[in-house]
Amino acid sequence: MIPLLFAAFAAVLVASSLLVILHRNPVTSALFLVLAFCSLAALYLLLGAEFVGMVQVIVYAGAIMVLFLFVIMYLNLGHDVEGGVQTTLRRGLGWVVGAVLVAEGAMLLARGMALGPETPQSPPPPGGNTGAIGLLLYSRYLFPFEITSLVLLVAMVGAIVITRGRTTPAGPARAAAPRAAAPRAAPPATPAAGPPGTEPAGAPAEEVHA
Amino acid sequence: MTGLWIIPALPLAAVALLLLLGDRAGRRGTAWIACGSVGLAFAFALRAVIQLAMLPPDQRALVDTIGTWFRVGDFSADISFLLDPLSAVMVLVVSGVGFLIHVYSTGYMAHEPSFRRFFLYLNLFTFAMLTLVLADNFLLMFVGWEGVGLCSYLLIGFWYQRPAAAEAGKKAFVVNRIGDFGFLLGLFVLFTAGGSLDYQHLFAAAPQRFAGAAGTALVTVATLLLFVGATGKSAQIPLYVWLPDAMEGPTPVSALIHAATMVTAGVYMVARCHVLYQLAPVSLEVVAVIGAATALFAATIGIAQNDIKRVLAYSTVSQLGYMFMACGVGAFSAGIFHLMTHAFFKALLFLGAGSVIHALSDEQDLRRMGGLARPLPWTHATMLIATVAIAGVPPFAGFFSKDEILSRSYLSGHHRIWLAELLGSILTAFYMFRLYILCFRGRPRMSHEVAHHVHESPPSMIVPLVVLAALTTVGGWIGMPLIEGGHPFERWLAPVFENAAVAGLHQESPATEWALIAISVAAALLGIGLAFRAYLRRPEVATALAERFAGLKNLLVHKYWIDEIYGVVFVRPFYAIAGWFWRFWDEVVVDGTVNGVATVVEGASAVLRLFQTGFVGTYALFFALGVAALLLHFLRHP
Amino acid sequence: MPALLANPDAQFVLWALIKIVVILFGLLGVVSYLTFAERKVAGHIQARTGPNRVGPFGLLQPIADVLKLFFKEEFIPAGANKVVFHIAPMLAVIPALVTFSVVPMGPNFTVTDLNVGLLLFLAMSSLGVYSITLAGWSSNNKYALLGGLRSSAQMISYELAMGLSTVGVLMLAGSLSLVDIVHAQQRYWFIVQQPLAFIIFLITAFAETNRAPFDLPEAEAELVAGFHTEYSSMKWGLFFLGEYANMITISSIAVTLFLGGWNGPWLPEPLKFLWYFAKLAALLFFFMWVRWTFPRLRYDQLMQLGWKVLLPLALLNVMVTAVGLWWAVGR
Amino acid sequence: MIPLSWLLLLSAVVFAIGVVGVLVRRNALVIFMSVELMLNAANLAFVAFARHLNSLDGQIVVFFVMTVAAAEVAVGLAIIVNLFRLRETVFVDEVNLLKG
Repeated sequence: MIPLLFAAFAAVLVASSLLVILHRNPVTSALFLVLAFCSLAALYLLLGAEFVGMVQVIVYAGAIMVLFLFVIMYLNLGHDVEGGVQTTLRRGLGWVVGAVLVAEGAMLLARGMALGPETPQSPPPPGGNTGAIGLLLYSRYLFPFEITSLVLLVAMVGAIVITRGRTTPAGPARAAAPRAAAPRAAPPATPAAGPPGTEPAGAPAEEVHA
Repeated sequence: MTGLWIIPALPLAAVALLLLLGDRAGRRGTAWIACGSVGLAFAFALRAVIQLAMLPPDQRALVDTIGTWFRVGDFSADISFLLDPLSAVMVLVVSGVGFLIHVYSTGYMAHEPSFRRFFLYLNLFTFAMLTLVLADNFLLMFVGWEGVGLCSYLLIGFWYQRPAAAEAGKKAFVVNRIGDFGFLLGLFVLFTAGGSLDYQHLFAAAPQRFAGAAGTALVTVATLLLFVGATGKSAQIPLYVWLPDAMEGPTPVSALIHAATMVTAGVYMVARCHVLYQLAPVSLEVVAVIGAATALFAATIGIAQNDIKRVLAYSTVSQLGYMFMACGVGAFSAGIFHLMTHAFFKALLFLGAGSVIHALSDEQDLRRMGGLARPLPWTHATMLIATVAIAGVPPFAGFFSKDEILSRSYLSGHHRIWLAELLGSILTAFYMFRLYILCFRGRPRMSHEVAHHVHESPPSMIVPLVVLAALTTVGGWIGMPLIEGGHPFERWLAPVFENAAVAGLHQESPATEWALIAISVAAALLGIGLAFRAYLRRPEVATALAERFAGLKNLLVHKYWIDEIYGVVFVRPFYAIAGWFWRFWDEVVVDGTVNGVATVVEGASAVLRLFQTGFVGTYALFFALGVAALLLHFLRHP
Repeated sequence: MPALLANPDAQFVLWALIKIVVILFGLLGVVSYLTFAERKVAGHIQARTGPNRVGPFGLLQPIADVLKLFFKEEFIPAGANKVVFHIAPMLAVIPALVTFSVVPMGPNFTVTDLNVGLLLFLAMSSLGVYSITLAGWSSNNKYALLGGLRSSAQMISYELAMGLSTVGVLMLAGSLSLVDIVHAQQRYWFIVQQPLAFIIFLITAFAETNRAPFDLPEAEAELVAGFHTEYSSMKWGLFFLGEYANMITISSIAVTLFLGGWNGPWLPEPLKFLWYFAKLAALLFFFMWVRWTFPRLRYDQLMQLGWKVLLPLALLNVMVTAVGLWWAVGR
Repeated sequence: MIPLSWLLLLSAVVFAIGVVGVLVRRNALVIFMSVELMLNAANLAFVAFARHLNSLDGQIVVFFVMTVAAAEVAVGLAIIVNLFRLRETVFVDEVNLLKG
C-alpha cells in the first residue's frame, strides 16, 4: 500500500514539477507548483513526518504560492514568449545540464554513496512526533529558532521598503487608502508605473504576506 | 557581601539616563539626575563602609564579584570589586567630595549652554574613578585609570571652542598616555613574573615570587614602571606639565579631577601596591626623591604665578609630592591621610577660587583682584580656613596630615627628605598666603565695571564651600598625633598596611614628637609671616626683591622653561620622525602599494569583464555547470 | 472477491470510501437545507415568512433550486482562462469537505482521528483562498478580480488571528488531535478558560467564510456579485455550496475546540452525537442571525480590525494562557 | 517501507527540474518557482534522511528552510514588482544591470 501511494504521489510530483517549468502561462505554472507541494506534503505524511507535511501545506500552498499568484495577477502577465537563436541555445544547454545532473545523481546513488545502514526505527509515539519536534525546537535549536524570527522580521521590513519605493513621499496617504490598490486587470495592461499616488500598490497583499 | 557594584553603577546609570533623555530632562532634571546619582552612590558607599567597620579588623575586606569579564587561555579577569579600609577611604572621598562638587557645579555652570554634556562627563568621571578605587584587580583598575584619563581630557577641553582649552586637553591626554604606557608595561611585568593581576593573589604570592636578587630586580623594574604611570596621573616630575595647563577646564573640574580625586590615583596606586614597593627599596627611594623634588620645584613656581588657578595647580603638584614622599619613606597611611585632607582643603580652595572667578566675571588674574573679603564674606571665610589648613596651622586638617608626614620622615631616618618637606612647607605657607592676600586683602585692583558686578555666589555654591570648610576644620582630628598605639585613622588603615608599619616609631619619646610638631608649626608661621610682610604690610619689599632677582623671577614666571625644553627635546624630533613617516612611508610605500594593486586589478578585470554578460541566466548556467563538474569529480574519486 | 475483502489494505480503502460517501451525501443534504433555513431565518428577521410555496412549508424549495441550477445555461465569458475557470468552484468545496474528515461528531464517530487534525483544518482553510482568487482572476472581469483580491487579502489576514486563537486551546489540551481535544473537555468546555479566544475565533470565522458582516468580496452594492459575478448554473451552485459547507465545517471546529464537541449531560454514550448536532445547529443559527443583523464593514475597517485588534488580542491570549499554564502546572 | 535511494532519486529529479527551470525560462517569476522546487527537493532529502537516521533533526532543518524560503519569496517578489515598475518586464534576459 505505502509503496503504491509513494509511486502515485512521486509521479504526481514529478509531472507537476515538469509542468511548472514547461507551461507558458505563469498562473498555470503556479497552480502546478501548488499541486507539486501538496503531493510533497503527502510524501511527507508517508514518511511519518505529518507535522512537516501539514506545515508544508500551510506555508507553501497557503502562503507562499498565494503571494506568487498575487504578483502574477498584479503584473497581469500573459503567456511567455520564447524564441530566437540565443534562447534556443540556452534552452538546449539547460536541458542538457539538467539531464547530466540527474544522470550523475543516479550514478552516485547507484554506487551507494552516502547511504549508511538504516537506523532501526523506533515506533512512532501515539500523539505523533509534533511534541518531540517542539521539544527539539525549543531546546537544542532554540537559538536558530529565535534567529529565524529575526530573519522573517528583516524580510518583512525589506519587502515593505522595496515595494513602497522612494518615488512617493506621501506614502502614508497611499497606505491609508487601500481601495485604490486595485490592479487593472480586464482592460489591456496600462503602464504599471503610473504617476505617484495612482500606483496600484500591491502593498496590502505584500504586507499581509510578509 | 553584595551590592558594591551599585556604587559605580549609579553614576553610569545616570550617564545612560542623561544620554537617553537628551534635552528632555531640562536643566533642573539633569542636575537632579547627576547630583542624585552621586549622592546615592555616596549613601551606598557609606552603608558599605559601615558594614565594613562592623567586621573585626583582620577580616575587613568585602569582595563583590559580578562575573568574568573575559577569559584568555588560563588567564581570566573578573569584574570584581573590593572594599577594604584603603578603598573605603578613597570611595568616601571620591563620592563625598564628588557629590559636593556636583552640587556646586549646578550653580557654577548654571549659564553654560552645554549643561547636560558637562554633567554627563562629570558622572562618567565619577563612574571611572569609583571603578578605579573599588577594583579588585589591576586590569579593572586600569579600566578606571584610562576612564578617568579620558574624562579628564574631555573635561579639560570642555570649552573646545577655545584653542587653549583644546590644546591643554590634548597635552594632558598625550602626557598621560606616556605614563599609562609605563603603567601598562608595569602590569605586563607583574603578570609575567607575579602570575596574576588579582590583588590578593599577587600580593600574597609576591614575597615568594620576587625573592632573591633577580626577584628584587624584577619587582624594582615593575614598581618603577608603575610609578611612571603614577607620575603621569599624579603630575610628578617629569610628567607634571599637563596639570597647570589643565586649569583651562571649568573650575569644578579642576577641583574634582585635578585636585581632589583623579590626580591622587597615583598615590592610591602606590599605596595599594605597598607590598611590592616594600620589596623594592630602590623604588621607594625613587618615589621619595621624585616626590621631594616635585614638591619643592612646584612650590617655587607657585610663588611667581599670577593666575589664581595656576597657583593652586602648582600647589596641588607640590602637595602630591608630599604624598609620594610619605609613601617613599614607608608611611603609607600618612600619605593616604594627607590625600584625604588634601582632597578637602584643595577642593575647597578650587571651589572658593571658582566662586571668586564667578564673582569677578571670569577674571583669573591675581593682579586684578584684591579687597574681596568684604563683598564675598562666605567665600572669604571658607578660603581663609582652607589656606590656613594647607599652610599647616593647627587645628586644621592640613596640619595633622602634613605633620604626620614630617614626623614619620624624620623618625624613619630620612632626614634629608624631612628637610625638603620643611622647606616645602615654608614655601607652601608663603605662596598660599600670597594668593590669599592678593585676592582678598589690600585695595581692589579690578576695573570699575567688574567691581560693580561683584556679588556673592548662589547658595548651591556656598553650601558645598561651608561643608568642605567644616570638613577642613575637623577632618584632621581623626589623625591626632601622640596617641598610644596610633591614632584612629592609622588604626583604621592598619589591616591594609600591617606589614608596613614604620619601625622605631613607638620607641621615640613624646618629646621628640612635640619638638617636631613645634618645628613644623614654626615653619608654617614663618611662611605666613613672610607673605604678610611682603604683600600686605610692605608691598615694596616684594617689588624690590623681584627687581633684584629679576633673573630668578623670570625663571620662576616661565616655570623653569620646562615646557620649552620638552618642546625642543621631545616634541620637535617626534614631529620630524612623524613627518618622515608621512612623506616617505605613507605616501610612497603604502600609497604606492595600494595604487599598484589597484592598477593590477584594473588590468586583470578588463579581461575578466568579458565573462560578465549581466544576464542572470548566464550566471546560473555557469553555476550549474560547476555543480555538474563537482559531481563528476565525486564520481571519479569516490 | 472474498480474497480481496480479506486484504487489510482493501478493507481500509473500502471503509474509507464508505465513510466518504456517507459524509459527502450527508453534508450535501444538510447544506441544501441550510440554504432553506437561511432564507426562513432571514424572512422571519425581516418580518416575512420566507419560502413557503414548494411543498409543505416550502420544504421542497431546495430541491427545486438545485434542479433549476442544473438546467440553467452554462456561460463562460470571453477571454476567460477556461481551465482555471472550471477548477475554481471545485476548490471552493473540496477543502471544506476534507476538513470534515477529522471532525469528531460523537464518541468513536469520526472519519479519521489524525494526530495533526487541527493543523489539517488550518491547512485546508489556508487553501480556501485559491478558489476565490482564481475565480476572480479567470473571469476576466474587473469586478470579479477586485472581489477576488479583496477576499484573498481578507482571508489571509484573518487566518493568522484564527490560527493563533486556536493555540490557547491547543496548549490546554496538549494535543493537535481533535478527538483528544474533545476528550480534554469532559470536565468543562474550553470556552470557560478561553472566552477571548472563542470570540476571536467566531469573528475570524465570519471573515473566513466571507459572511456578513465581512462579505466584502461579494458586496453587491460595489462589486455586482464579487468574485462569482461571471458564474452561472451549477458552477455558481458550487460556490454557494462551498460557502455553506465552509460554514458547517468552521462551526464544527468551533464546537470541537470551544464548546466541548459531543460532550454533554443526560444522553447515553451512543447518543452523545446529538449534543454535537445541537451545538452545531445553534452556531449555524447564530451565523445567520449575525448576517441579517449587522451592516457590512468598510474595507479599511476590516483590515484594521484584523491586524490591529484581533491579531494582538490573539497573541495576548496565547501569552496569558502560557502564563496561566505555567502558574497552574509548571509550579 | 520506501528505500532511501528512491527518495533521494526523486529528490534529485525534482532538483534537476528546478535547475532546468532556472536555466531555460526567462520569466523571473517562473525562475523563482523553480528555485522553490529546488528548495523543496532539498527538503524532501532532509525528511528522507530524518527517517533513515531515525532522528528528528532533519525535520527541524526543513522548518528553517521553509522560513528562509518565506523570507526569500517576500523580498524576491518585492524586487520583481519593483523591477516591473521600472522596466515593465519580468524577463531576465531583458535586464542586464549586473553588467558593470
